[in-house]
Amino acid sequence: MNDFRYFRIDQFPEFLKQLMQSGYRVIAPTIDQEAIVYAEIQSIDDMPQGYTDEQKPGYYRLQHTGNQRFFDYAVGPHSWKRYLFPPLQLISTSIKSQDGWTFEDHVDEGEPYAFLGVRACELAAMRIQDRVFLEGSYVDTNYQNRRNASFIVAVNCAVPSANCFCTSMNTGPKCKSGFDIALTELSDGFLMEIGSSLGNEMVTPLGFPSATEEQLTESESISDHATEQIKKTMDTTDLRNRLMGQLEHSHWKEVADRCLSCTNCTMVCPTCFCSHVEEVPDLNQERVDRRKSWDSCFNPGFSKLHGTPVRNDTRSRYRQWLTHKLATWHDQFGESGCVGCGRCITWCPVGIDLTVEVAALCEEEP
Amino acid sequence: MTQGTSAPTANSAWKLHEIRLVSRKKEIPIVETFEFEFVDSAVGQQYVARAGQFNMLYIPGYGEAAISTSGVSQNTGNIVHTIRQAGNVTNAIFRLELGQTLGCRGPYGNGWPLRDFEEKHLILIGGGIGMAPLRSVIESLRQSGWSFSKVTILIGGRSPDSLLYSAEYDQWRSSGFEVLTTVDHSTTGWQGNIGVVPSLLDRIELSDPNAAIVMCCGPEVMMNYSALAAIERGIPEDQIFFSLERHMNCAIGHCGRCQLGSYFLCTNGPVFRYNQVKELMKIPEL
Amino acid sequence: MPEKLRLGIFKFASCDGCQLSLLNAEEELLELAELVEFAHFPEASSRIESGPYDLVLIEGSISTPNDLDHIQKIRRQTDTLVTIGACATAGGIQALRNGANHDEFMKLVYPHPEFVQSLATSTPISNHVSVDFELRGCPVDTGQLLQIISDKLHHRKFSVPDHSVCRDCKLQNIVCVSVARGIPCLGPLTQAGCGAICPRFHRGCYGCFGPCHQTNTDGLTDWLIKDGHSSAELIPLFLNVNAEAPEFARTGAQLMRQDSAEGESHE
Amino acid sequence: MSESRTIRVGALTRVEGEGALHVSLNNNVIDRVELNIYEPPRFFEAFLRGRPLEDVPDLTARICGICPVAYQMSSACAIEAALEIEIPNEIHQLRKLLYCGEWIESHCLHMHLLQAPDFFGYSSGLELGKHFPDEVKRGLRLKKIGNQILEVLGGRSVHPVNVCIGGFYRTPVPDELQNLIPELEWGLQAAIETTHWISGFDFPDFVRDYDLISISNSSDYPWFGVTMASSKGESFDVKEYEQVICEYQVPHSTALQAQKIESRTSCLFGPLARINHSRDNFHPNARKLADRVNTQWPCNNPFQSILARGLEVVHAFEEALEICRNYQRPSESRIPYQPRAGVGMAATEAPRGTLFHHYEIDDAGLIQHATIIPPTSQNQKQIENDLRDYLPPLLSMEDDQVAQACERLIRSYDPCISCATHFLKLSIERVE
Ligand SMILES: Cc1cc2nc3c(=O)[nH]c(=O)nc-3n(C[C@H](O)[C@H](O)[C@H](O)COP(=O)(O)OP(=O)(O)OC[C@H]3O[C@@H](n4cnc5c(N)ncnc54)[C@H](O)[C@@H]3O)c2cc1C
Ligand code: SF4
Ligand code: SF4
Ligand code: SF4
Repeated sequence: MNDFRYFRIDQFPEFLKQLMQSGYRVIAPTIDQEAIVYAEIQSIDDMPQGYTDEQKPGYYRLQHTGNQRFFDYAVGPHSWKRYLFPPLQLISTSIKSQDGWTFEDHVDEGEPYAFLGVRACELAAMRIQDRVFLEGSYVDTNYQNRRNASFIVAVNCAVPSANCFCTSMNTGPKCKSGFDIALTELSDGFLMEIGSSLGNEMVTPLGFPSATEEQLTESESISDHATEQIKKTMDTTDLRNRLMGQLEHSHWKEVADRCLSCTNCTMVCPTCFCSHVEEVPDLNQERVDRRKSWDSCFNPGFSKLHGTPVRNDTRSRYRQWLTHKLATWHDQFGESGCVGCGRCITWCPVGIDLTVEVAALCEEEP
Repeated sequence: MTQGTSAPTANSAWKLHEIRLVSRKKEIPIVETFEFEFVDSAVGQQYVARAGQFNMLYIPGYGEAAISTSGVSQNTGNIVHTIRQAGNVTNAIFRLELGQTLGCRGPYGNGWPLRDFEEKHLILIGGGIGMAPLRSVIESLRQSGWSFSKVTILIGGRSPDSLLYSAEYDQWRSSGFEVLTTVDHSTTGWQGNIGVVPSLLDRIELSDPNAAIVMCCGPEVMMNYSALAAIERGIPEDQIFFSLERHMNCAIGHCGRCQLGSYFLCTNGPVFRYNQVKELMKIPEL
Repeated sequence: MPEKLRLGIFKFASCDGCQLSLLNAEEELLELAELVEFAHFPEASSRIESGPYDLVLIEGSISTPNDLDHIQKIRRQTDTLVTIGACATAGGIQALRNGANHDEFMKLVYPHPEFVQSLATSTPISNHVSVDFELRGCPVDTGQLLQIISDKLHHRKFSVPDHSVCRDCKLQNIVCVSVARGIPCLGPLTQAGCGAICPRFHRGCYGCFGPCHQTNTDGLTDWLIKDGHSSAELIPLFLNVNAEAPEFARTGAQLMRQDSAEGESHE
Repeated sequence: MSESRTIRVGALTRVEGEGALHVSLNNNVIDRVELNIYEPPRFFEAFLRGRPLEDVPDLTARICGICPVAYQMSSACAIEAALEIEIPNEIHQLRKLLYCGEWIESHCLHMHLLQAPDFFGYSSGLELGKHFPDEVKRGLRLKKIGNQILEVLGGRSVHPVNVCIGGFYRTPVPDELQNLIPELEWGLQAAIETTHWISGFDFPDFVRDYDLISISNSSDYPWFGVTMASSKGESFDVKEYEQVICEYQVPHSTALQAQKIESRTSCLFGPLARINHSRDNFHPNARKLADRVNTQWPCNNPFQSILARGLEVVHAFEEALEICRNYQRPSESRIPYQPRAGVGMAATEAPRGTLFHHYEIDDAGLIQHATIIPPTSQNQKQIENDLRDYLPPLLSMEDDQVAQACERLIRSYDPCISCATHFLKLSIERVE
């Protein structure tokens, strides 16, 4: 049984200071560009207080609640993969000399980041990307360094959005593992669950008292309440086989008429990992960087073979995305690639909702 | 299917080694066989590739291309590749002069599970540049002490002058291998078969289909028809092997590019049993 | 030392911005001059050499009777011809005349239209001669322009990313202006290359790199109209600097038909 | 009987856009001097009709890739005048900063790559760079700083995307401007050195009696303003622009020319006009430098407009520094407005001179009428007149030398025929 502590809201800065003094750069929710996004903060004043978000398919609006609460919103457009699997990474540099080429691998030691405000679905997403980059045949050591350097402060969701369906994917809303510390925002302070020895080392000097039974109960009821509020569902029973049995369903075409193949869903998805390496040469081609960046199965060029894409229309690309995420991911990594965070639904510029599409695809053709 | 066994070492994912072009030989139009040595000979000594595996060859400024090993190089530690000029990287390789260097990482992929095939009748079917990974099989067979009941090599090309490795057929035959060729279009002087490669399957002697192994590499249509022809002759589906191609960017299962259904071609393949992929290959644009 | 690449730059109806994008490569310019010979670049050099040219960059659209002849002459002297910018690749902003009454336009601008030589349409270079590669943008991106020259220098096939602006948006932490603010944005339909600068400045993309590969314009307009935007509001989005790019032209015309139908039904 | 002879010389180069010069001589007496601008008409004023007013800054920017900001500024100001929007000072300062970027970029391009080679007999700035590497590299870096300002404020230097009716789509965060300061400080010193360098050039002795016209303000060097000053007459309000200056068409050019309505005389716009009217409003460094450079004030030698550009660059750096140092992010990036019917006019100072816009808007916010008078067409008649007087002493020279001399003079005005020009050839026709 994990250790539970409590601190008052006015002690929040102390906690933050402790993180910073331990050498971490704290990345937390902030408000920018009319949304809640993750960015480095210097104090709790940089965090949104008294805000919530309204989310619908293809729709996101920030709303001021006027209360003093810090975490009354769901996940926004950013995910932590931006820090662990950055959108643009230098891989290596080649330098030409008289004798030939020197290849220098770029080593990323990993910034000591403390991620503050990681939600349950996001913990699940991190675990999924670990499988991809750390547990396959090859290890991405730069990812490993970044992962090892990070400290995770999770937060249990109190106010899910209309696009959340973590309950269907069995990933939330309550954080179960994968964190150093998990917070629950109570009416007057925070319940703090210690999830690792690193977490324990961090909070011990603060001397926060153990949580009371009442505080634990309040925390439980917050999570229960959040669970009840989640209305969106996806039927995952035997979903892998149900989807793989529908590869020629006419509904793929129906989605393709709406889908813009614009890549937004894959970019915002916290588990999508496809990438692309490009050459960045100088004019003389004597110094050449190789740069890896996020790519997407929605880009026609992604599947180019002998000049033409293997998946040469939106129908096949949407099918690749959805079946990979929800079906073949199981074969490759032993679980679903979807954590139910709802980002792809919110940030699709034409509001395509995968839970709705899955339901339609699993209907037998008339 | 066996997983790629080349031990993943820390930091190895993108680690490039410098290799030097030591010789090149023209095979057929726009295809040449290149031999490279490792600039750091210690790396070369440790380098072991099995038939059917591939390397990522890298020319800075142009990028990388997946290229199968087309020969076995145990004596010199050199690597041998037969390359068809297709685009930026392969064109740049063709512009290399002897002594110039480039980057290489690998070997990647699973390769043909040759050890499982001992005492079997091996039927190798290659079309076009698809003969490259089969040539490394032939070389292994000729050099290894393994015993096989019979080896049959079926080769197809567009025309007689596009039959890859034709100068070596006599050597192969002298090793006891049966070699049959066919072309889509004949030219004057051609005495051999005309038609598609799968049709050659009908002509070979097959004492026990259950002891036959088909190894196939070439255009997807050609492989599919070869499989059907083999099944027709009673060869079980799980004894037919394909080497598949998709564009590869990382070769280590991280970039997502070479997926086919549940498989990453780079780490789960490129060699697959026919029954693993046949349903997937039926679905267009999967 | 191999012979320098002979580069020619020619201009038709345009604003000069794409040529300027080359001069905006301040850091590389002198180095570039070592690698290529500016054989025809009147904007930057008084030394004009006659053809043949290894690489010609064409800015501007075909819009006068003279142009028709001139572009043929250039093509004959050119090994590799690359068109640069929305004018050269899609007729440019001046193609907004194409649907209109040309005589009326002439009269609006010129007191003596008879002095002026002009075609009724502004068309891309590829309508008139074969083009080896089209570099999009209004203006083109300096980095892409240098890359094209470098590709030719180093024997690479020309290619630039053909995905949508959205990916570049996301790579840069830009929050979607369409989802978070309800601003109609052409980014999902528009080819990347600009660096997603409009969303970066909190406005919707107006499509200056033209439609991206396999773009689904109807998908976006259907959604926007369902979301309460009128056809009239969306027309200028498509009929802009890339008005003659086929997908945008088709969608613009379709919206115009819808708009007049809506107008009638209100009467 | 007189004999006719036509001599064709190479294209006029190192100007933005392409045009032709036609000189006809009758027994060595100049008959006609025609600056032919075969500008393919691009019909901006026509297709602007019916467009929503928000589109106008982006559309008119496409008239010229060298000075898009000028088009954005004049159009925004004119439409704001029609809508009676007051732009608060903090946003106005940012617009000025944007304009500084364009002046620095455009002037440095012209000074180093277009005009300076003439003083040394080189064919291009790149060639000049082989002989004066430090000066040209310095010039390119100065130009780059201009572009950096444009990128920070507008996303890119050609057709920046941030200007809108009422202000900006997004104002920069203070750090973005702070980060520019070190380069701007370097640029100020470098621009002073560049101006000293230029001041030492050997200028042809060709002094004119110009009617110089520019915006003029009581204390501010003109980018924006509502009062036009003329060195040959009364000042007038920008609303009366079209009563004072009119455009007319000549058969040999597709760019409309302009002249003063009453006197039917030509006038000169641009750096010389501004500097002669307003150098007292320069920032201290530019002011001091103006007194020290090698010219007489007022300066009426068109070749010395390169010097005026150098001084304006110095001033623009000082202005930019002041704006960046004092910057605080405005609470609102733009003033909200409701579209309504109205008429608005505005002029701003493009690098090459006054750019006047006039719009009529209907109550749905659609453009009903647009008139745009760019600086180059206003200078065109003056250029022809100058050539006419410049030519006679040169006529004893070979044709190609005459041609080169004409080109040099034309270049000194930095004509921006790039409002799309087709082809420029210089021909001299001699009838003897
Ligand atoms: C496991 C595996 C093993 C392989 N083994 C070999 C081998 O042994 N020998 C061999 O020769 N090849 C082999 N290949 C194939 C080789 O990897 C590809 O041909 C590779 O793409 C070549 O790279 P490239 O850069 O030269 O060509 P690319 O630039 O990738 O071009 C490949 C094709 O795309 C077309 N193309 C490229 N760019 C464009 C564009 N912008 N627009 C339109 N079309 C374009 C080209 O014309 C060409 O047809 C193998 C592939 C795999 C997956
Ligand atoms: S598929 Fe959609 S809901 Fe699932 S994890 Fe990705 S973004 Fe979230
Ligand atoms: S702002 Fe526009 S370009 Fe960016 S993600 Fe949204 S729709 Fe795409
Ligand atoms: S309009 Fe679109 S393509 Fe053009 S600059 Fe803006 S975001 Fe880029």
